[in-house]
Amino acid sequence: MPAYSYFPGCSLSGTSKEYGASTVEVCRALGIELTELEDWNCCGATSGHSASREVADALGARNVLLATDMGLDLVAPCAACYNRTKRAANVLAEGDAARKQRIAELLGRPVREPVRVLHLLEVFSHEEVAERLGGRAMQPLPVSKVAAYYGCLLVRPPKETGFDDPENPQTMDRLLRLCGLETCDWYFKNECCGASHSIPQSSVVLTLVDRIIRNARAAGAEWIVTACPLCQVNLDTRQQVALGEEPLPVLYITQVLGLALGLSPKSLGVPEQLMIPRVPAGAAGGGR
Amino acid sequence: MEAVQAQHEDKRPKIVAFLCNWCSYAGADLAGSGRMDYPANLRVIRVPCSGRVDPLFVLKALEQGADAVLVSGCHPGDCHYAKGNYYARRRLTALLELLEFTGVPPHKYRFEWVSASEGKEFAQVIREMVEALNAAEQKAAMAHV
Amino acid sequence: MARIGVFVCHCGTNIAKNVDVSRVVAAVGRLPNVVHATEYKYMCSEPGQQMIRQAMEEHKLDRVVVAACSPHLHERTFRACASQAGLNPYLVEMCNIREQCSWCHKDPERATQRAYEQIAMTVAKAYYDQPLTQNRLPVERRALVIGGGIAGIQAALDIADAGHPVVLVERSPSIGGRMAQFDKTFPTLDCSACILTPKMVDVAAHPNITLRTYAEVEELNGFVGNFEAKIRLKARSVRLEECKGCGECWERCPAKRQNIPSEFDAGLSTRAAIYTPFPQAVPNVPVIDREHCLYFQTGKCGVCAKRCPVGCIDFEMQDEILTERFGAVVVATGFDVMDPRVYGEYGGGQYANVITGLEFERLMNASGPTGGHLVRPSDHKEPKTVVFVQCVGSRDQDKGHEYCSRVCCMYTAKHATLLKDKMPDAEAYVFYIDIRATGKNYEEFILRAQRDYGVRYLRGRVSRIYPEGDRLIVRGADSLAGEQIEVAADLVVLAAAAEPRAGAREVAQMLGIGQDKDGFFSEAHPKLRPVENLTAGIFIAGACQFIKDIPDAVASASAAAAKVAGLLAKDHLLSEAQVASVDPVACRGCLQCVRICPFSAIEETTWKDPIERIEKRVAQVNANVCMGCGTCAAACFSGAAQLAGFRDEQVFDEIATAVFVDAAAALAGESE
Amino acid sequence: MIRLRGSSLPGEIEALSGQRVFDCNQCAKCTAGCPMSFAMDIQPNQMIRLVQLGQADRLLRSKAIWLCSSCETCAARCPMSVSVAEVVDALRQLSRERGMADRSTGAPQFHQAFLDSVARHGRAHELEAIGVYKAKTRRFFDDIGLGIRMFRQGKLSLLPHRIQDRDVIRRIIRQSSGSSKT
Ligand SMILES: Cc1cc2nc3c(=O)[nH]c(=O)nc-3n(C[C@H](O)[C@H](O)[C@H](O)COP(=O)(O)OP(=O)(O)OC[C@H]3O[C@@H](n4cnc5c(N)ncnc54)[C@H](O)[C@@H]3O)c2cc1C
Ligand SMILES: Cc1cc2nc3c(=O)[nH]c(=O)nc-3n(C[C@H](O)[C@H](O)[C@H](O)COP(=O)(O)OP(=O)(O)OC[C@H]3O[C@@H](n4cnc5c(N)ncnc54)[C@H](O)[C@@H]3O)c2cc1C
Ligand code: SF4
Ligand code: SF4
Ligand code: SF4
Ligand code: SF4
Ligand code: SF4
Ligand code: SF4
Ligand code: SF4
Ligand code: SF4
Repeated sequence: MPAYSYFPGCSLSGTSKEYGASTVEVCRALGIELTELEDWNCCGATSGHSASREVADALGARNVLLATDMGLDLVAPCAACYNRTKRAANVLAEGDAARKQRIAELLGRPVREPVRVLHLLEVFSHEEVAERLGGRAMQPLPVSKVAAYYGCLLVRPPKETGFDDPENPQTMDRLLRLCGLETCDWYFKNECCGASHSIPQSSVVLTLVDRIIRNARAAGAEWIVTACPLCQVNLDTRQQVALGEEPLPVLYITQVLGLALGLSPKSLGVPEQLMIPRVPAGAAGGGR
Repeated sequence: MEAVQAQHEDKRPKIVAFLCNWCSYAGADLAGSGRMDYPANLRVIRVPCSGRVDPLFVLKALEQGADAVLVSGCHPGDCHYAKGNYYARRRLTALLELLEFTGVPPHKYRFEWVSASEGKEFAQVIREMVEALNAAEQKAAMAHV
Repeated sequence: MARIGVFVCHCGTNIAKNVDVSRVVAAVGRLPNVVHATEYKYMCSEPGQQMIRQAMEEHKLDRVVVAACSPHLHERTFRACASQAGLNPYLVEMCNIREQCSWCHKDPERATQRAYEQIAMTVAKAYYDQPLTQNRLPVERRALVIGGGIAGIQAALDIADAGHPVVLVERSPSIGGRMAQFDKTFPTLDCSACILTPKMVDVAAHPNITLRTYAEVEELNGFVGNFEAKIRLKARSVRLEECKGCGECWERCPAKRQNIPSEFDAGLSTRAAIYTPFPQAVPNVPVIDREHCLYFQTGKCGVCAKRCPVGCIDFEMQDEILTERFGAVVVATGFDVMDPRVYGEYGGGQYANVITGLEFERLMNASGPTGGHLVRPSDHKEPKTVVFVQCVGSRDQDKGHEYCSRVCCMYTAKHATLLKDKMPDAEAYVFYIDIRATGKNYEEFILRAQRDYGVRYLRGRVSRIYPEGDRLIVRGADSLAGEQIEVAADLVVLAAAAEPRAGAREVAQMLGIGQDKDGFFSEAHPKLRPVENLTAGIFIAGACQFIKDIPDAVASASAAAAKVAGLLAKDHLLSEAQVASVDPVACRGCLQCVRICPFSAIEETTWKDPIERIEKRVAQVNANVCMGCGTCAAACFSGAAQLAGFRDEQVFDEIATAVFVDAAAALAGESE
Repeated sequence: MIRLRGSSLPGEIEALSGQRVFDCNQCAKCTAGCPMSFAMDIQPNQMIRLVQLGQADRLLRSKAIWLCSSCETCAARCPMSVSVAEVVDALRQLSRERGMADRSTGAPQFHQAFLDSVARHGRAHELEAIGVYKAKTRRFFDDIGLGIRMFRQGKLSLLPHRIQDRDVIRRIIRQSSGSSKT
């Protein structure tokens, strides 16, 4: 089974603990070996590249080089970490000499041809893993239709991340279908939710979140599923709910996979109330 | 000092120039029609295309004692023969590297694209080459004084 | 020993003012091989030329050097002059002592010295000159036109009218090209069929035109005046001469049920396996598409053959190859429309109601799939709001083409105008970056669309299209207002870029013509030879050279036809005389020259050494194709490839003379 | 009115961002797809235009450069392969270096607080970053309910995670972002 070096990133040990926990649980269940990078640092996120390209390059490159020293391809579950880290790896792989030189200076170490940087979703799509997933008997889930939300940083800019079709990605949809779920055809799966502004510009963000939630609802989604802690927190906490309306739950792909694999909701950090089967009005046999 | 000047007068530098028929030769004609004055150190050899210029021509001229060699053709993309100057460029770039490598000083050769409308530019190229040659010669002469 | 005569001109005072001609003549007279040197006031004048001819006779000259103005001015004059006196014109050389001497050097002494040296160089060169002849090439006085769009049609008609036989080869079952697909044409909005169909009929009826549809040129050999083409006539399965075009066959063809998409209707309708692309097809004779025909696939059917009143259906028909000779070729293979599916942000082909301009043409066409009734493909409802998006795939170096497609601003305005004309209540919005309307009455046409028809123009691109309910949300921007714009549309029309025909590369290779960076066929010169190709005898017309609208396509076709008619009017052609040749003895067969000749004039061949009796690989120049650039000669390490008039020894002697001759001494009377 | 004179801005931005700003033909597709366009005082296509015109002051003092969410929609769809997002990053850098950053958006302070926290610990300590940010902007009571909820869920940890190699991280952030004035 494949082995990777693992870069959890800051969110997974803080605001998105449950993503971290469920990632570890699911990978264990699927026999994916993750070795956490020793002494990894923050990728800098938006603040890093807003400061300068050098800061973004160097912060990202340090983690890539740690992984390279280990000789293991690097996997990041956070879309933002993935984006920044992959771009730093791209610079190490094919950037111009001056830029690489500057990284070496700032890090105080020589740079080298990097290992590959992958997002967790790409690991799950790995042939062996997908096979194993496909071969497992899946537990029924309390909902039948979900919306896969990819957000920005997995798919953009396509020339840097090279992740799936940037305008209509399917990687997560395929995984969800393996879990016996129907996925919606919807058109906001790659629209920005404004997560990087969640704190300073919360009012602006509300508008963006609102549009995404409404579109998912209109497409018949019972859950939104994401693979990014920034998206999850943002969509979850900035969701405005009309009187008498249930909020649309926003789960991590690892939580859904974990539930389908029969792992305990608790170990995946899934709130209890989500597991109570609900029968959609007027539909027979909706809750399985 | 005067002696140096006089000596220099007599041994004027000679520049052998290969001009392609369609662009650079016509550019040189235009410099004349426009009555632009430039030093008479030039000896022009007309070739159909800069693609005709064998690197051996350049080497031979330098070896036999030409003070400098100019090769001039149509601008890239303007070649009368479609791609001749493109081959010339490839070939002459290699030659340039060779000359540089063998230590031939850079004022002794020049490759320039001159179009049929660039009479002024043509005259300027010749002026610059002669100036560079004179400067080099003067420097050498001073070193001997 | 050569007997060279040198004639130095004063050009009034133009030369004589700065060059001391008499001293030069005296010094030149002492040069080896010079048996006569003289001067005259105006060498190009009749008495001047007379003087040269006389001297040639008197001194038995076998080389003539005229030191005067630029050869660009009078080389022809003096060659003709010598030729009249019986000397081969290529034994005449000019030395430029005006433009490149007396006019550009103020110092008379220096100018005089330079004049002397340049003449000495020319004398050295002339020594090696050899008599050259131009080959007289016969001309096959027939033309081949490839592609039967409006450009090919026009070219064929013009050449045929000039009296030359023409073979028009069209790949599809009918001529007509793109124009046949249109409803109306900008800027006049006249009916496309009304102006095209008569021309198509003329082609069929013209006594000088042989029409070959459902055919392709497979091979072209030879050179200007003498091409040989292999034309494949694809098996039509219907005997062309007998068919009445009655349509009994396709009415009953059961393969219709397979929903074969009609190419002509851009996939918006279906056709039978036996079909003509459109009702006005020329020739109006169907073909059987064997891939879909039940008879060919399963061996069972033959309904068409049973229905055909004249019994002209022939399932046994085979492809046929014709080999024919031509003097000139016109290529008019047209263009394709880009597949906009690369634009995921516009749905990537997922939304039925996002269509291309070409599809819109069919939907508006009275003989189109909807009989000219504009409806949305998804539900056949009339659209109330239509959004047009310009520059899709054009001006886009990321996913499309860097160039502007030239016709889409205009056809979008046409589409919007026609829409408003048909359905005044519908709303039409056009997203554009700039409007490029540079033809006659074009800007007026755009203005009319906005002012008289109420089409709303929004300056910006669209970033996203997505469905909401049964409508499409189009999110764009208006950069003039500095804001985003959202429109809920029923139908979106993408002005998809025009691009080179699929297969243009193979056509280019087959014909030996060049393609530009975008894949269109290259012209010989972008301004001065726009319909010629660098390969002599091949001409390009219409949108295969670059995207053209109909007026431009027709203009270029007529221009190409004029060139062809001019060429075919001659009873022979003269080849270039100063061409390359390869000495087979010296040639090492490295084929470097073959690879670099810009005109593919050199071929590999085997040669038997008559003395050593061995066979070896050598290069051989086709003197009729060579243009005389000399690139091969410069590349040949063995000195085997040489260019007449610019042979290695000539250039080497010019160099040596330039370096070693001491003008000051020579002019002072010291002999070399 | 814009008075044109030679400006070093286009060159500076091209060097910092690696983008060819003169490739932009002002098609405004970036603006068309920008999620933050509605809140911006200068639209994305106008930002590129103003860079072309060398209007440093207007750009560096704008709110728009701090409102961009770095979603890269513009970059992904630009027909001329220009990334407004990267140009915005370069503008932010200049804006902070020159002390011109618009603080009313809160973004400069937020980024600073975040990076300070990373510089200190090697990783982001969210509670600290948010706390410092709130102190700087005096927006103590925005989102207070949310904060309490997250804290209760154990999602905001009190103590930072520190890494061994903090010096390198500090050096990267301090040295290459220059002396920041926010
Ligand atoms: C949507 C749209 C609307 C337009 N509207 C207008 C308008 O209103 N007014 C206007 O002036 N212009 C208009 N144009 C432009 C117009 O289409 C062109 O000017 C015109 O079609 C060019 O003619 P052509 O003969 O060069 O090429 P085509 O029309 O493309 O004809 C080429 C022909 O060559 C044939 N062919 C291709 N390859 C081979 C081969 N290897 N061997 C044999 N045959 C071959 C093809 O089958 C075809 O019949 C429009 C274009 C588009 C896309
Ligand atoms: C400022 C400018 C810049 C341009 N730059 C470019 C460029 O870079 N590239 C490009 O492709 N195009 C360029 N053009 C366009 C170009 O000038 C035209 O395409 C071209 O000159 C048209 O040639 P013509 O022979 O049709 O007309 P003209 O050049 O106008 O020639 C007409 C000739 O007819 C003569 N004449 C007029 N009336 C009579 C009469 N009754 N009897 C006898 N003789 C007469 C005139 O004296 C004149 O010599 C430019 C145009 C302008 C104004
Ligand atoms: S030959 Fe040339 S140089 Fe002599 S008179 Fe004629 S134009 Fe003048
Ligand atoms: S039925 Fe026969 S004659 Fe009539 S169109 Fe068909 S093939 Fe031609
Ligand atoms: S034989 Fe083929 S073409 Fe003829 S009717 Fe049957 S399916 Fe159609
Ligand atoms: S013609 Fe108009 S629509 Fe077409 S590419 Fe050019 S500018 Fe765009
Ligand atoms: S380059 Fe010279 S030696 Fe080589 S094949 Fe051509 S002619 Fe012969
Ligand atoms: S002279 Fe030029 S065109 Fe002629 S054979 Fe040589 S390379 Fe080809
Ligand atoms: S999308 Fe690109 S080309 Fe268009 S305005 Fe924006 S930056 Fe410029
Ligand atoms: S990266 Fe910034 S400018 Fe670009 S689309 Fe996103 S928010 Fe707008």
